[in-house]
Amino acid sequence: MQFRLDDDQLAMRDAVRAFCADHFPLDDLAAREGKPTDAALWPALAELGVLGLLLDEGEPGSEPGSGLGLVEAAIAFEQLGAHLAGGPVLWSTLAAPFVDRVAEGSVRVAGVAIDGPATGRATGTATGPTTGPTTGSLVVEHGDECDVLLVAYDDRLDVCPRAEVAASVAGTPLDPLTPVAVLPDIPAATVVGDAPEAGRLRLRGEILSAAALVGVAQGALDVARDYALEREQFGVAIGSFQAIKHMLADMYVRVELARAAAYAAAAVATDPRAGDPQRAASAAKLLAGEAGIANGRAAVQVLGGMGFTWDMLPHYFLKRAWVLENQFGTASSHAARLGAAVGSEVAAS
Amino acid sequence: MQFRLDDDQLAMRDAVRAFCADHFPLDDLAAREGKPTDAALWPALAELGVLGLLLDEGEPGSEPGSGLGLVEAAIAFEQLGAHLAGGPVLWSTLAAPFVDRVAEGSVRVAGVAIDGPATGRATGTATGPTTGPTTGSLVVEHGDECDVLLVAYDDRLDVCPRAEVAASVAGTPLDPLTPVAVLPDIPAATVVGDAPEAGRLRLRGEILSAAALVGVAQGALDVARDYALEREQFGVAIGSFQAIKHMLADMYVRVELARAAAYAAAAVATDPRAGDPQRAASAAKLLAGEAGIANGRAAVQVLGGMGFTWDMLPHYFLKRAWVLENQFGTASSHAARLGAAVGSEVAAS
Amino acid sequence: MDLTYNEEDEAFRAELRTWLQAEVPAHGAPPPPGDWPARRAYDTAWQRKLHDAGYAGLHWPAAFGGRGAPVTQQLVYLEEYARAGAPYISVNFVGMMHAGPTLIAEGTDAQRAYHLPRILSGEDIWCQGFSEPSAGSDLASLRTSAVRVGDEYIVNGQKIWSTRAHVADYCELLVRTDPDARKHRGISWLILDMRSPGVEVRPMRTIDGESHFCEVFLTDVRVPVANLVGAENDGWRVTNVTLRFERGTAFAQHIITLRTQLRDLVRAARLVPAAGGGTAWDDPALRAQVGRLEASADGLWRMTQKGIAEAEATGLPAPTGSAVKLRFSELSQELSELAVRVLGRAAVGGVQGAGVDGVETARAYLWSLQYSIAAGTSQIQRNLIAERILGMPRAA
Amino acid sequence: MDLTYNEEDEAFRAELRTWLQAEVPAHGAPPPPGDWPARRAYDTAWQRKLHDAGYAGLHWPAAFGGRGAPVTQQLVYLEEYARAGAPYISVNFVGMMHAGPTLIAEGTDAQRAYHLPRILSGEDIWCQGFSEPSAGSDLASLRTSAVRVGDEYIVNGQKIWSTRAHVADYCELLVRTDPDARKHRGISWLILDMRSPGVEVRPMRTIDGESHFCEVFLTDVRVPVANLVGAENDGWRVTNVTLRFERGTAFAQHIITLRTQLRDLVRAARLVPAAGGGTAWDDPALRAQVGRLEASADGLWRMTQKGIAEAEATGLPAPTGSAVKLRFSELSQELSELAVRVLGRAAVGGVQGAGVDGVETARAYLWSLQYSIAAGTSQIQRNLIAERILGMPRAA
Repeated sequence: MQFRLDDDQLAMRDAVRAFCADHFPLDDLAAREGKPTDAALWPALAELGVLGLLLDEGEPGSEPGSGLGLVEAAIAFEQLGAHLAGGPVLWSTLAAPFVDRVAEGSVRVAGVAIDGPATGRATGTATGPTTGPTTGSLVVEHGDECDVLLVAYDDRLDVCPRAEVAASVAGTPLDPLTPVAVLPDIPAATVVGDAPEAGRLRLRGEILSAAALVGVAQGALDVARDYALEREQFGVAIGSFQAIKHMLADMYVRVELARAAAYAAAAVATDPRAGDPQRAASAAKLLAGEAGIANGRAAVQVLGGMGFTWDMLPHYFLKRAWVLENQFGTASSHAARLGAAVGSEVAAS
Repeated sequence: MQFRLDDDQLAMRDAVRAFCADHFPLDDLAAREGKPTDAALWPALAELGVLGLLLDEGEPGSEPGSGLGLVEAAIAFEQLGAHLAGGPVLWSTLAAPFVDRVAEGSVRVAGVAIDGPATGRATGTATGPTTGPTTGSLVVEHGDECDVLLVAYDDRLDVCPRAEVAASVAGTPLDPLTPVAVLPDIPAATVVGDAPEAGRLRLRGEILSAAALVGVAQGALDVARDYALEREQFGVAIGSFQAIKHMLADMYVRVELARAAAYAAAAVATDPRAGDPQRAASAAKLLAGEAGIANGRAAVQVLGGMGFTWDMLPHYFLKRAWVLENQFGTASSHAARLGAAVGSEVAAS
Repeated sequence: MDLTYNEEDEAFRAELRTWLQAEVPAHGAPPPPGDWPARRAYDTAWQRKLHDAGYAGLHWPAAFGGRGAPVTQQLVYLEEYARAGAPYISVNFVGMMHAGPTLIAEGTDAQRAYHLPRILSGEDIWCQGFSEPSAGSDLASLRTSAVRVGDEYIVNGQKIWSTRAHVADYCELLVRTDPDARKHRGISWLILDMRSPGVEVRPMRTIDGESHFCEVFLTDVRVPVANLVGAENDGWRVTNVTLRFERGTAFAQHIITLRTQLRDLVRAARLVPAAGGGTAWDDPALRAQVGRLEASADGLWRMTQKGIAEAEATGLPAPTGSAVKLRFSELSQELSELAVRVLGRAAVGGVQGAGVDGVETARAYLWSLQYSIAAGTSQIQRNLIAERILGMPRAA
Repeated sequence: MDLTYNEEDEAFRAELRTWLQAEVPAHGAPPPPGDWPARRAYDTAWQRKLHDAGYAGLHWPAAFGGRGAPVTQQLVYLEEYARAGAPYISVNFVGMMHAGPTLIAEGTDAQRAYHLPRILSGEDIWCQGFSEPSAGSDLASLRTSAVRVGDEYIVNGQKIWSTRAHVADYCELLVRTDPDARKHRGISWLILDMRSPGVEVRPMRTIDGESHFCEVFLTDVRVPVANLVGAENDGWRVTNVTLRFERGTAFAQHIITLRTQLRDLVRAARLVPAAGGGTAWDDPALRAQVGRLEASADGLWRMTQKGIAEAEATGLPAPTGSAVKLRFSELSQELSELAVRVLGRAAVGGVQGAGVDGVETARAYLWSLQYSIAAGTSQIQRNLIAERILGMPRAA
């Protein structure tokens, strides 16, 4: 058993961190608002090795990838989360094993998961207005800055070129750094993955969105901590006050708990002898979602009035946390899944 | 509209408070543990006027009572709660309109509410092991220190003399000041109230148990506050620390919220033009239950190690709060009732 | 104890309801967010209508142009106002709720005679100039200076969090008139004409993307000494009149709004499809959570009624003001976060339609975050409760 | 990163599991609560069996009689121990987890040679003499005095919260040896023989009705200077070796127990009838809450694995110890409160039977309340995290 990152992994973390500091600096977020990611970024991301991390090296017909795997991807997405990186990087990375030329950065993939089976839905034709998640519209993050759209059902993966997807209507996304497309219906598509592959993609999506949320939660903590040391009220740094200390301490506990769970989930998914991948992923996503939102929220509060302004960082972290919370299962849905699993375990014992 | 207590009510509050300080002193709780209340207390309680508060004066065939009503009863039970008063006072007060000689203190009534209709249950014969609340046994607070047992179904009130009830088995009650009897089955009984009367008794029980919980929550706050002013650590009173201040402040908010709701519920039940009695009672019981338990809990924490000892007061408040929380509907059941009511209101609008 | 309204109150209710039923729809829809001149016009026109109909300043004494209505009618007013969906008090808030009452309590006859009618009729809009960049929770450390020269003060400094200052005519301005005095002393309360030379207003963008608040820069601004409210260097006391007022009855309308918001949430939940079929409202956990929120909202409303009744009897705001503010803030945030969770991707994506409004749900959530910060953070409120009500020592 | 166990670990697991399967049932049921002599006999006999089988002091270095097992085998041990329902470490806790490791780190050869084998074999039971009535969270303000006279210290004072002192042979005792030194200086760490004249032990009754803890009164107690651990006046540092140890791995077993407790709750919920028919487990809100608790317990277990791995690599306890302790306390309290709610009147009335144990459920709830108090309150833990890990200034 080895829970610590090894030297290669630490090197990779540092490389991704440096890349993010370069391409996604936190001191100029306003410039990134509402804009698609620079297309030139994609070859750089490919070179960094992020996009190909989930390719199983040597698998027949697969594209060349770094072959490092899920733990390394978690490392990368934690950093991308902490820097509020833009663009459909997560779905592209998840899609790389199924869609040509993604790992090399030539094709960008946006995606959406639809709960339930695809069974009964036609392929190759648009299936009409979705009855899915909420209001009869399909919200796709980065849906207007991709080349291919991937739809992940419980039992199937569909893709279609973005050009063939119906025009999106304007959404007003919560997160100014995550543009969304709102599609009137589920597009016509080609099947690229079967049920086990869909399950695997969704599991990886849960783990990597959890990792990104860990980064978001850590980023919010960092901002709050820095401010608490700097800002004075009543003649002392506000970090001297117990109420502020305790908020920060709770932020720390949340992020450490979520981080341990997220990396464990990545390791377990890589080798199921270490645990149940589904349960580990649910625990990670649930804890990371809570950490991201609660820490974003706490950062706003620690910064007080300044935390309520657009110019300061907390709201960006909070908003990104909500975006990730609503991908790959909410805390509620994972709680239900875990509760059912414990119930089955008890019933069987 | 008049939300404040009038002079008569304030006088009554002071009288009950003085009575409690006399008969239920908080500085000698250990002497009361596990013991039935002194029988001599009952004529005194009758004289104080508590037992007869719910008699509707002038109602044909009713016994003489003070006729003050539900708000006054709430005032009395808040004080009884704050002093952790013993004995089946609540059920006796609730039963007085239905059972002879209760208001004059000659007959003590213990009681239990069983959710669901009595329909289909025989009267006048024991109905066998109850399938009710939890484990096939009927837990009755003060069941071994009463003359009469009252069972309140949703649609009927049954009573039977205690002597005719099957022997109880030993329970180990959470609250050392509230002895319980555990009955193997629901006893044979005589009907003394119909569905509207059962509904009224239960509504009053919700409101008065809420009032008692307000007293418990206030008592816990008082103990914690006194300790915070007195106990020193790091050279200052622990009440100087923000963490302690904030716990106390939250205790205060909870008790004030619950108190306003409890008195409003009593007033609304007295005159339904001021609101929906059921909803007001549910809100009161829910908030008071939360306040009682959370404040008992917080008092333990504020007192730290000392709060964990039997010798200090916090645990008595916490345990009494749990007893009351489990009478006349838990917070969960009232939350469900209120949620359903809001849902119906919206559906109808 | 009697929580019913008397006949006179019910008559007032009937009359007001009839009036609102006609006037609210006639006033039309509010302008789009961000168009502050239009907002001002919309709000002041509505205030004018209230004024002409005799409903402005219900709680102000009749001697100062208000209606001097009993406290019960103020509650009836708020209830009916919410039921009718009448326009939020908005730009008239500071004038009606802070500045006006402060002038009534502490102003000179001349100040009252000039300003009170103009506030009541919606002619003048007021803003607040209290907080400064380095004086937030620690308001008494404010540094904006006012130096008396003849019959004028020369004011220099910077204010922040001035709500709707970009459309205000006057500002209730706190300044330091004695730089040598200890913090709470040496502060004065001035009426600032926002059109004075040297006043520069810069809107601040907040996390909901809007600009309710402004920074106000003051450079050699001349304020007549006649605009001093209360005695020189006694502004802290004058301010506390306002603050106490703010923490008392001011949340009544918010609490009523909370109940409306909770019902909107239920309405949306009944439309949002659930993963396993049916709608979100079929989830017993959601229903129970709505029940809990309803109970707290109900309790808060009862606390407000009780607090107002106590204020009526004693002439002072009830001490429970901080408690109401604190619990309201939490509740508002719990509720609006729950709404975001119920709407899920529709809220995150800002989707509108089919009876569900993701944009408004997200906006209400973000807006709610300021309740635990503005007008004394929740941390400060807890300190106040512990120290002023429970008697804990001041500092550690 | 690889969270699987290697072949050697799995072989250890198989061997241990076989041993436990035979020995745990053979050891019989524990004595009834409150019978402390019987408890001591039961626990020490079990410790003797562990010792004879080579399972005592798995984490102690082989040089000091332990097994010196790799950290992975310690986790395997805890997992299998919980699975087998083996006796809680109980009276052996302080010796095995605090005093022994402290002597290994700081004791003299003679101290180690005498005490370590006796701790390992269950021959001697230790208790802790740290807290005092006026030195709880502020431990460094302790006042129990030790005055050196020749080759003895004369000790006077009072200790509190000494777990199981009524059955202990030795006590790890903190005393003030320099009354003039500043708080943290001037403290020494002594080995106290509990049979020394002048030692009086009084059990304390706690809110669960039991007496795990004692007060210890010390009147002119003579302790040989040879029993000093570490240098004179250097006891605070020696103590912190123990405290850090306590806040690191010590919660591993608690967390495993938490998972067992959660499953017991589910088992009970499947038996408790619900008001509307069916059982409590049919309530989706309860299932979701169980799911949330499971996630947190899982996360805590992963944090523990991670912390142990870091300690293994660096030789120092991981800094996340306070975080584990804090979250564990909350979680344990949430879980045991939920259990009381699920059992409802059966828990309040203390009803046992039909697979549901109201007495044990209530007892576990009350016991859980000490987790946020003992060994540093949750408030103190948060201060520590903010100051030591996040670098906040020490005081306001």
